Amino acid sequence: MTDQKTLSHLDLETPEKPFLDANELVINMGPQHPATHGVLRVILRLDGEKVLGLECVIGYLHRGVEKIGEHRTYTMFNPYVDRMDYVAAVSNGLGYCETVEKLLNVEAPPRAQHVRVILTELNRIASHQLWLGTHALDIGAITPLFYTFRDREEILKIFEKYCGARLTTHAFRIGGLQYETYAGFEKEVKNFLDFFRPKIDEYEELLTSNRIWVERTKGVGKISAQDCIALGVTGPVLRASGVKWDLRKAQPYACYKNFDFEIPIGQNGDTYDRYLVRMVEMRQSVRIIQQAVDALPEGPIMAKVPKVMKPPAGEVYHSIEAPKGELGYFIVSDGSTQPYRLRVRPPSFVNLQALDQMCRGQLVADVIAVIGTLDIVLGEVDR
Amino acid sequence: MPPVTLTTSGFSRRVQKAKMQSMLHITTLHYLVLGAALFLLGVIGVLTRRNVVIVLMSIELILNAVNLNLVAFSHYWQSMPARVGGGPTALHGQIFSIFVITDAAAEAAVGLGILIAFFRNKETVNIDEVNLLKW
Amino acid sequence: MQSVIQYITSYLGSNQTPGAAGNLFWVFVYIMLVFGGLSVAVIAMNWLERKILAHMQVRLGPMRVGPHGLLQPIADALKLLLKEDLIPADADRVIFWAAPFMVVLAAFTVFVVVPFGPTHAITDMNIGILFMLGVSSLSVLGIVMAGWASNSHYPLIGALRSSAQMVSYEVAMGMAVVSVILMTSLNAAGTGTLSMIGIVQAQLAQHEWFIFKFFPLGLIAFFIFAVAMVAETNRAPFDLAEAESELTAGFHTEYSGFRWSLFFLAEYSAMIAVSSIAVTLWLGGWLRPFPNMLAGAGWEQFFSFIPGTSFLFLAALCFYSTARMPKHPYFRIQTIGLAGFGAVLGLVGLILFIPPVRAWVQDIFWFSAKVAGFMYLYIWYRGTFPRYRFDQLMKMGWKVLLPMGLGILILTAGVALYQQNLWHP
Amino acid sequence: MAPVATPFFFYLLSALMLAGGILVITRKNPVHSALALITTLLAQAAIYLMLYAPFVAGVQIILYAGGIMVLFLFVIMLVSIDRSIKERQFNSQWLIGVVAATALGGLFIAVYTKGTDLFPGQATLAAAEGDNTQRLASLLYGQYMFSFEIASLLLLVAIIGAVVMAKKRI
Repeated sequence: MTDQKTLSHLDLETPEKPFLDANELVINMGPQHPATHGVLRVILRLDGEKVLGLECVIGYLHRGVEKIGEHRTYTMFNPYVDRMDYVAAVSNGLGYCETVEKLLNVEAPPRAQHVRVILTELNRIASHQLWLGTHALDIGAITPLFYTFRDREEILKIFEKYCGARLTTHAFRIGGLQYETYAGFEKEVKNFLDFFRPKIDEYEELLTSNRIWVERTKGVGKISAQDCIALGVTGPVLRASGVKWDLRKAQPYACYKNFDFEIPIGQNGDTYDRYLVRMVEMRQSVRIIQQAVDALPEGPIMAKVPKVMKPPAGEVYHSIEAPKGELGYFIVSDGSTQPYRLRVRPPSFVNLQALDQMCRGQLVADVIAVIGTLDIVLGEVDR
Repeated sequence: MPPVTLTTSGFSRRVQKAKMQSMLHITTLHYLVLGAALFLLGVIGVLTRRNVVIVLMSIELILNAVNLNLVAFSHYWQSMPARVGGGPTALHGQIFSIFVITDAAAEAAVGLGILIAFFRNKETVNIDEVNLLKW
Repeated sequence: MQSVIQYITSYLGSNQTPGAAGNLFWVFVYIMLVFGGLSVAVIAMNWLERKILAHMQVRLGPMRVGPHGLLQPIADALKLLLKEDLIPADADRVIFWAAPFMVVLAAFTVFVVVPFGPTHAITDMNIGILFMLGVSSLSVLGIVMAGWASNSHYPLIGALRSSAQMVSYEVAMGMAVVSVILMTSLNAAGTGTLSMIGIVQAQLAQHEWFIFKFFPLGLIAFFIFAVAMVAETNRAPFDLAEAESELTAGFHTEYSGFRWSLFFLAEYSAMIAVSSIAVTLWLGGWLRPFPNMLAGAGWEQFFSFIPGTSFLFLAALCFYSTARMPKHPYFRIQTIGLAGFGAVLGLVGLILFIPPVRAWVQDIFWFSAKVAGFMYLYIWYRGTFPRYRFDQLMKMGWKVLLPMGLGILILTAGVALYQQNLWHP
Repeated sequence: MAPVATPFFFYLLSALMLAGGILVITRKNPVHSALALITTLLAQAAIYLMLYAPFVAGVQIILYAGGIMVLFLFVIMLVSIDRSIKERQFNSQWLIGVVAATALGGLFIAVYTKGTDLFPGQATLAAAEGDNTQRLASLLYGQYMFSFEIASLLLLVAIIGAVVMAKKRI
């Protein structure tokens, strides 16, 4: 098939001649390992410390989210999507709600869309903060973790005040929002932005020009734009390889086309570039939120949707730019209250398959750095 | 440090008579016997073991036995009068033992390097298998 | 009985170390004192590291066990001693059992020659610094044994990394040390010394700490040693052997309870040991700041008050925290405990003002203060730096520090020859 | 410092050394052999101290126990030893080897008993150990300068040889 053809140049199966045949070491990294970000199990084939190849074993956190979706009504399934990428629950909800809206052919009112953008971008910042903290921890810098968690708390406070939950927010409804923003929401978001801008500089001060950090990340886990596209890698990983592809610009959803922001891209496609891309993305998110809060319109927050949703028979695919990459939902409706088939295209799952390609020929320590830089969430990989 | 006194000229036969006393009086001969025993252990190891690593270790034993003799003799010479070449500066044995240690380091490095190359090609560490000049 | 007392008191007048005087009783007393002090230092270091690191990372650190978590190390020690002592089924039991003791032995034996003062060392060896480097290099054997005996992949990789790292950095370390030994030979006789006490006395005689000698040669040598000693003790940013995010815990992954705590003890005492080498070689050992420049009875008086004052300062800090404790009855015991701790510190400070004690404790105080500075550096590194990768570490050791060390050695020798007027081209 | 209980320490250390030596040549597992050898080397360093050779003792610890033996352990871990442990440990000529060694031992015994007259009966105290290192240094860099340079050349050759041997292909 065409896929085979595109993948053939990757040459994933070619075995390398090991240095000491008898000394080839097979190491099980995980599922209980401090640096695999959950229950990922990586089987490493090592020559000394050099990685000859690796294989990911996933499924330790499989809960059958897609199957559950086929047995719930459209509304009832909405909270489940929060449990996939639990550090970016708002994005998951946005993707799902927009997909069903597309199926129902309704559109959320402008105010709802603005609030959605604000919360989603806040969540992007929170997700990137968590990534930064854990990634730095993997590479050995323990302090950034505490800084980012301290600042992430402010975002979670806003979520908590808005919808009562911090992690699995369930913030959006099909057709708009359930809750009007609380009094002082705009002020608090603006306060957060003012508070957060210098904090990014603080993180960068600790890492960006740190000699050891640069040595540990530059040239590590390189992946070319061609390989990225062939493997279906999206999000910051793709952009760091130099492909200017962001669904917020490429296929604008919500009200992103109203806002002015840049898409950062890297050049080398290494861990350092991915780090820089995500740092700039945080700054751009701040910019988007600022514009969205300033232009927050008055009006209704819920479009007219029937109480019992029976979308017309047909299928729809809609994807958004989640913090980790393209998050797509594919829903087949047979006209009943429940989807006939529901399929999620999670960014972490697709990005994870680039791990082998990125780690070949590197050292064990680099595998850790690369797993960190892919920013995977096992809840989303396994679903 | 108590003053050093030379009670005998070095070629004494008196002590030898009292066997028990000689056991409790540590002389150069004691060190030499210890060195000889260690040397024999090393020789047996080299001649009988099949594992190259252990053969190399036995060679280290032999070198150490030699070193022990050298240092013991150096100690002995230090107590000799200066007119026969002794005296406190007669440290030639110790110097020689330092050279022997240097030599041992070089031998271990090269020997283990050869061992690695051998193991990579034959996947064994048995010395019996080393029966070709080139493999 | 009389002779026993006489044997004990005969040492008091001498100005030698007990080892050199050959007085077994005092040797034993000094061993007890040094190792007791070392254990207390390790416990204090454990608490301080957690608190300082916590404050660097905008959190509080241990707060529950005792006021400000002061009793936390004791609670931890109790927990470790009561934990089940696991030995993996396929482990080599004898070596697994012996490895932690080997490491502890190497880390503790080093302190035999550490000079806390001109007479306050267990013994002074003619080959002091060589002995310290040699014995501390034995700890690598224990680490290799632990990694191999666990019969597991992570410890094995950790042990291989650690041994390669320690052996490579020892070379650069040796170069830096030799340049100091060259500096000690700048006297009338032209003979240097390897003795730890001799090195400090050479600094006193030359009116200069060796870190400032032949500026910037001494400083660069010190820098090389300061980097190598962090690598030698497997601490961040060179903690590859126990990199918790890569190898879970490196060579001691399979260890638990008491044996694990032995590794912990050895790591911290090794840190103190290499810091005391650095202090002795470059920072003037027990000498107070400016012993020559600010000499005279007045200055002597002034500097002799500093130990007591610093203890009083700590006591004041304790009382300040006591005043800030919550007034709720729930905290009453903690408040009283903190006040008591402050009172003890204050009492120690006052005792240090008594004239004979004041004169007696000077050397030990300055030595410990300098070592404590290094300990703070260790914690600071850990809070700031990411971890090096193994090949980068090796590259740094062999391609940066070793050539630098060689260059410094040659330059130092050249300058020393020039100063001694031995240079006749 | 005057030596304390010299005979006791001599016999203790000799016993340690001989036990270590026997273990070296009899253990199946090379790691155990290496550890036994380390015991022997450390005991020997202590014996050097008894012989008033502190510098040689220091070199023995730092180079042998800290350097060479770590190299040995490193290599043992690099080559897999699981299979060699299960194999026969002694080669087919072991009997001849033992006989030859016994003959050599007999020779030693003969020499040491017949030639006792040649050896000093009394252990004597050497001069102050205090300047042992300085004296060694002036000998090493004076009279033995040429040998010293040759030794460093030997080390250089050994390093290059070891690197070439351990390279990927020969």
